Amino acid sequence: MALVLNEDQQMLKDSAKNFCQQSSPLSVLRKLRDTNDEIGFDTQIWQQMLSLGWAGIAVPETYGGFNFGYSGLGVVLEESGRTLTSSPLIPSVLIGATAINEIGSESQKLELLPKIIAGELLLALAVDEQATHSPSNITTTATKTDKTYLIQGKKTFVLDGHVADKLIVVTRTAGGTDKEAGITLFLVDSDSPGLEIKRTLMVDNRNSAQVHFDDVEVPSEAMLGEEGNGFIALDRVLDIARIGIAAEMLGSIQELFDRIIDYLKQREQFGVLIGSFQGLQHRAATMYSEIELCKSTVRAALAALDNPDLDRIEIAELASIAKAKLSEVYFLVSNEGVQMHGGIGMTDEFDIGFFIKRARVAQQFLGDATFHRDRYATLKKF
Amino acid sequence: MALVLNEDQQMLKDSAKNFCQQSSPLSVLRKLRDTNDEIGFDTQIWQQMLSLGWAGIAVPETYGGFNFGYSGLGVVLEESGRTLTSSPLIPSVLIGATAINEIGSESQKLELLPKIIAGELLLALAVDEQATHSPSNITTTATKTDKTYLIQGKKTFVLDGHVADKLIVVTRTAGGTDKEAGITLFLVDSDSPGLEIKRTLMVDNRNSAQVHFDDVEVPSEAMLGEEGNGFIALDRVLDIARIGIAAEMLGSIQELFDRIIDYLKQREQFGVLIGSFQGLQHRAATMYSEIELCKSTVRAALAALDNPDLDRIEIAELASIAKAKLSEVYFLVSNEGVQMHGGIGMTDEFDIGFFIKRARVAQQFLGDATFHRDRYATLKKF
Amino acid sequence: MQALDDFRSSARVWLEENCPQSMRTAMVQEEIVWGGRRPHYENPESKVWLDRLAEKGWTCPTWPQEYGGGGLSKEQTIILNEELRRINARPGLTSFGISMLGPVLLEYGSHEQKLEHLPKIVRGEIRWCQGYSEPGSGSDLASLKTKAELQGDHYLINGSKIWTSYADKADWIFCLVRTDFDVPKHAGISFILFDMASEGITTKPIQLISGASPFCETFFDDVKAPKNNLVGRLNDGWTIAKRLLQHERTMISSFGLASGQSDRGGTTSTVASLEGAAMHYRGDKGKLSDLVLRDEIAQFKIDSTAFMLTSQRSIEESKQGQGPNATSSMLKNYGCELNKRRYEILMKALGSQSLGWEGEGFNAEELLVTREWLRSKANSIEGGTSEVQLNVIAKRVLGLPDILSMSKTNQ
Amino acid sequence: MQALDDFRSSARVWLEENCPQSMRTAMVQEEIVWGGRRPHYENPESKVWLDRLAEKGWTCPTWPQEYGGGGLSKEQTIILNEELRRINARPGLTSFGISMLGPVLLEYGSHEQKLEHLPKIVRGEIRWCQGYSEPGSGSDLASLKTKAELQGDHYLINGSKIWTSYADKADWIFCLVRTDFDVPKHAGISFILFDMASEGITTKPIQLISGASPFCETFFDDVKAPKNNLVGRLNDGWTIAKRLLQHERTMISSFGLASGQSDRGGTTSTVASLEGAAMHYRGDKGKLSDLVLRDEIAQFKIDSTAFMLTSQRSIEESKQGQGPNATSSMLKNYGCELNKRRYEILMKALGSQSLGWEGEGFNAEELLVTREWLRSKANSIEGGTSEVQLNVIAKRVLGLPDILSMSKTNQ
Repeated sequence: MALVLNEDQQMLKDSAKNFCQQSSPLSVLRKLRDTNDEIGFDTQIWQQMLSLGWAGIAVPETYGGFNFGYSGLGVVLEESGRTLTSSPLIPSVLIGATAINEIGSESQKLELLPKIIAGELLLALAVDEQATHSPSNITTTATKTDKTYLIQGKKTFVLDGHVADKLIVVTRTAGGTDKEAGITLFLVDSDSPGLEIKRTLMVDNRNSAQVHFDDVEVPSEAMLGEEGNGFIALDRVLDIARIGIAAEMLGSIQELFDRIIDYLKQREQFGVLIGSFQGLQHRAATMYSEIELCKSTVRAALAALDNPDLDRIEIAELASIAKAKLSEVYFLVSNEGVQMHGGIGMTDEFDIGFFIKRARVAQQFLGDATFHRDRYATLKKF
Repeated sequence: MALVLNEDQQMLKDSAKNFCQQSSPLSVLRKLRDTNDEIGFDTQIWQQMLSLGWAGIAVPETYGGFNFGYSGLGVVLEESGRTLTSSPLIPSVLIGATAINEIGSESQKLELLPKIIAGELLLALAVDEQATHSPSNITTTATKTDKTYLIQGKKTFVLDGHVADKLIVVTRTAGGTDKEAGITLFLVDSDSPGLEIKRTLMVDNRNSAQVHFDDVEVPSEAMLGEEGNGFIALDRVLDIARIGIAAEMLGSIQELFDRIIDYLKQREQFGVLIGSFQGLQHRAATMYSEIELCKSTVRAALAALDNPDLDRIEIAELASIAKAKLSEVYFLVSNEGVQMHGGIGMTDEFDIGFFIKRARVAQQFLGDATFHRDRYATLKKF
Repeated sequence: MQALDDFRSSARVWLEENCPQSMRTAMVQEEIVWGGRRPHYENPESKVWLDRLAEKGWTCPTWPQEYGGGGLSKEQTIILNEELRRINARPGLTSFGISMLGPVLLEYGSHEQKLEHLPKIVRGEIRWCQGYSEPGSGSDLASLKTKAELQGDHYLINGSKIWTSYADKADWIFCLVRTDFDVPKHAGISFILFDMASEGITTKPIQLISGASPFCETFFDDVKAPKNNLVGRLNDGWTIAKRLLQHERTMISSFGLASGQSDRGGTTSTVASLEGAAMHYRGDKGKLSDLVLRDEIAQFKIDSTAFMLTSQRSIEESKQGQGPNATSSMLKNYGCELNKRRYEILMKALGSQSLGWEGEGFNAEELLVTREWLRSKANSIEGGTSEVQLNVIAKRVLGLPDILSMSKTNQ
Repeated sequence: MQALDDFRSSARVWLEENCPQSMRTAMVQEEIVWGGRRPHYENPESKVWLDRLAEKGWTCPTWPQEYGGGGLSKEQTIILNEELRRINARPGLTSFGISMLGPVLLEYGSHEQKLEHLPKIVRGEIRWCQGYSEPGSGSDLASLKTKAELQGDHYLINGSKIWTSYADKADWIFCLVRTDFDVPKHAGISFILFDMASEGITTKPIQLISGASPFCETFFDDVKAPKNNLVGRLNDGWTIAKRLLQHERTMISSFGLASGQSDRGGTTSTVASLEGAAMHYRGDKGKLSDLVLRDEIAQFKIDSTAFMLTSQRSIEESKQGQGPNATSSMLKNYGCELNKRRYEILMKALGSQSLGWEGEGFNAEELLVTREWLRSKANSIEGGTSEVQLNVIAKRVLGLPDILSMSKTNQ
């Protein structure tokens, strides 16, 4: 397994780092917050990302992409995580384009992927219905009429749902609650009659939406994948998304850790640098070790996505390992980040607070550590 | 609630400390082990304990005891825990005498309690059937014949079963497995035909027995408490035993911690005392805090046993709190004990190993931390 | 014993007659009474209650009557508190004067100082703030640089303080100042009181990650404080400072104590208890359906009960002996860690409903959880960081050696 | 690439023809081959397998052929290992000579020393032990006091060592000795080899808490070691010692690596995997019935998989660069902690069946769990304690300052 980046991947990573540090530093997020920006990301920066081709990194060339694999997208997400950059990269590219590419029909791919890559179409995934992630636990129904389906129900935690042009909606067309069979995906225009999208502002300054469907009518062609068989395909898309989120978390964790170590090396107390206190040293060394493990799991999971020899279950295991591990370590490092910075870490003026806020959202998004440990155990049949 | 010892209790504690340190130091346990002692405790020391009246501390005066309460028995157990003293105090006094006193008929009390106090009768409790404690999960059956019951089944982890004169046996006379209804207790002579008691040597150098009942016949008068209604009474006896064990564990933990602190103050490395390293200091301070919590829970639970105002559920909560907390902290401190002593802590010549071995047995006996957290949550109705 | 029983009866009667009905309900944040020159009473009955309590000195029941206190014995105070709890009475007054300054004035202040300040604290007429930390001083409090120079009958004070709670709302400040720069840092500090309305004082609120601004930066530019406002001896302020920190720790550890109760700050709500919140948000089939979370909550509740018992034991032990002692570090630290744990578990229980910041999609209670979770992170920083508390335990309680002094003697 | 494919084919053919059938099964403790002057072969085919491997130099495939090694490139070695794994081949020889002494002799030894010692290591003719720790030295290895004085053509060695693994069974020792007492402690140490059959050596096994005695105390009383047995330069032994410790850490961290696998030391048994053991002892209704334990096992397996991936990444990275580096401390520490955790979980899963010591009532596997659990406690002590590894990470990897040197410059 390729656990070290190859030269091309390293080059992409370096260039992404350069872009994020120069053009999209953390101060951008602060400004979006302070100005109560309604979109929630900087559209100019997004245009620059588009011109760098980031929306097409993992998309095959046939559909206008660069076929550079998920490892490529992963290093970009990692670097954007370092600066806590908010952009459609997660909802529209990592999740949206992946869903189309993985599940869509040939005509859907030909129509939609080029638009996503060009930035003409923003997508958002509407899967969760409760306060915890549980993707087979779907009560939103899609009822077949003559030539259309009527969607009824509600969704929550729909990242960037308020600016999406289309929603990918996970519905139930058959079967009881919490069954994998009977799940069907639809692409729904966000201006459809009966659809209400309510923006909610999250603690990490990103935007999620709560979405209500009141007999929203969608044509049969809007179906993504097969009727009633949507779960397995969805789960693979979610796994790719989980791995991508883990890559973004990895970037944030590393940035946070770098800031902690810098602080330990410059802050004096009682006449010595606080980094010389063994109590803090051992905690720093423990974080370092955990972060090394994080790097390996993210690299391995991304590499696995680009390896056609691996099956669905192997990918699923690595996705759950990565999301569980990164969630746990982000929790640790974000708490230590505040604690080790002391009073200044508690002030809004200082940047550390942005990381702990982002940490809890990222931890929960698409399943927290407990969810993924349970899933891993199930995959491992124990 | 009396969380501080009164003067009489403190005097008893001081005298118990004195006796254990002088007459029953840890070297006694080592000698019992090295000589492969078949009894598993020092009979001379036990005779001295009897003459000090320890077997009757918590027994009412009517039955020859001193009516000094469980707080009194608790401080004695705590001091015997400091020296890891192995004696019938746990199986025969804390558990056996308590069971008779709590559940027995007037005639059983009048007959048996004076004998226990005089050291003429040793008891052992046979409750567990599986590798984990689960006192309502009873498959050993007692079937009523004309005037007797026939017991069939097997028991494990019967502390000091190999030297007991009588076993208190938890059987099922009705109901399905893992039901509280239908449980009945019997007093069974250890020389009964069909009874096979196999001594097993534990890692802490104590002795447990595995016991097989092959149609062991017992008279109706051997029943302890009511037929089919044994569980609630048993559970109270178990709670008293759990609190007593927690008191013993408290003594061991404090002794272990004292030894750790002494070592940190005398061991030099790199030209300084290792106790000056902040990494170790913070771990020591954390242990100290946890041990303070242990003291309070044990004191509160013992005081509760002597307080007639508290009901069964309140006692049960405190018992589970004490056993869960002490198990967790004994785990922590015993591991730190080995680690902080380094290589010498790994040698048999040094005493630290005796504590970690005893720790794991005490942790599991009558329910480990997970068992008691589950039980506590159930008691708290969540 | 008869006397105590009598006291209980009369206290009960008095409370029955004097405690307004709305003061017998759980406290809500907005109705906390801080007193001061510009007092605010969201609920008018709060003022009635405060005035009646103050008249008997029962806002500070143990303080001498001479200084406006209740003059009660320890035993009487316990009974009074039991009776107050019995009717679920709210505290009449919340004040740093009561919890922090008062006890040290009683111990170190002159008779005149006590006469001047204590009665006003009892009646809630003056709101106090604490001038301890300075920008950059952090845990190394004694490195403070704010200077007080004696000029005739007053001290001239220059410098700045940080983390002064509600300095923008306070009337007076108790403040640590440096009065000698030529001696080891602990030996040149004095403890002084002055009016926040004095000329030369400016305050600037600090916005925290939770969005709230309970603290200020406070700047002193040639501020004059009368000479006899010095408490204790000149350059002996560190002794008083340490004593006051113990009182502060005792106060802060009570946060953790409260977190052990099902009852969160007296409010009744979905999130009042962890298990209630978890069952509400995670489902409940006779028992909490997420068994891993259930185990975590049980562990938390066991720890917080054990902690509460330990706080009680500490009170019982101190009755037999001295005031707040070194175990206050342990209680402060453990209580704060418990409170932080509590909020992390609550976040987990609420799932994505704990992740809101403002606006639609989250109810008020959920939004409060988010903010309080962020607020809780300061628990292990303010009033001495966890690291400092662990150091204190290691050195003062366990007697472990200090590495810096070891290396000095050894090398 | 063609050359590598050819190598793979020929290796595969050779293994097919030369690896005895019983050597293609999981290793059992009793059949591990340590070699030496008094070798023990519980299974006669072990000797056949060792001899055949040694003849090709494949017990030490990367060592130069000149010294008896296989002379293989890194790429060839990877292929060889893949082929060995493919047929589940046992290691032919387990030896501190291979894992510890050999690599440093190759780096620091003279040509004559290599010629003398390496071929015997390859063939398993000499069993080595390590003379590093001394009574009382603990983590402060460089404080060693065993003295070597040059007397004509030999050194006269006096002192004692502790924790010498299998010293009572070893033929030769690689030993740290003090050759200069008048310089800072690291600057007066030398690295020397000598025969354990020399006059004046006594060994005394140390009984551990697990009941086993893998270590000895070793005493040197006027032991003579030829002058040219010194490796590297006089008083430069600390450089070699540190290098060797890195190799040791790499070896020890592989314990943790193994613990990540379902397969415990290659045995197939009820307790081979944690989840298997838990389901056997705790019940299994489609999934492990104790959901809290299940969560703990899942967390362990996730961590151990992440650790295994990190070890692999470290190997991939070192292929692009240097040999064992500072991350060896991280891997050593994490691997050891994992192994300790593994045994604690296993104890929990087995319940009271994990608490036996000997005799009736427990099967052999259960009794082994008890002993191995106790043994595992040494993982974070031997080869440098956890504390030392964390210090190394903090200082060498993260570049955090040392408090003792800070306080020296500051005060």
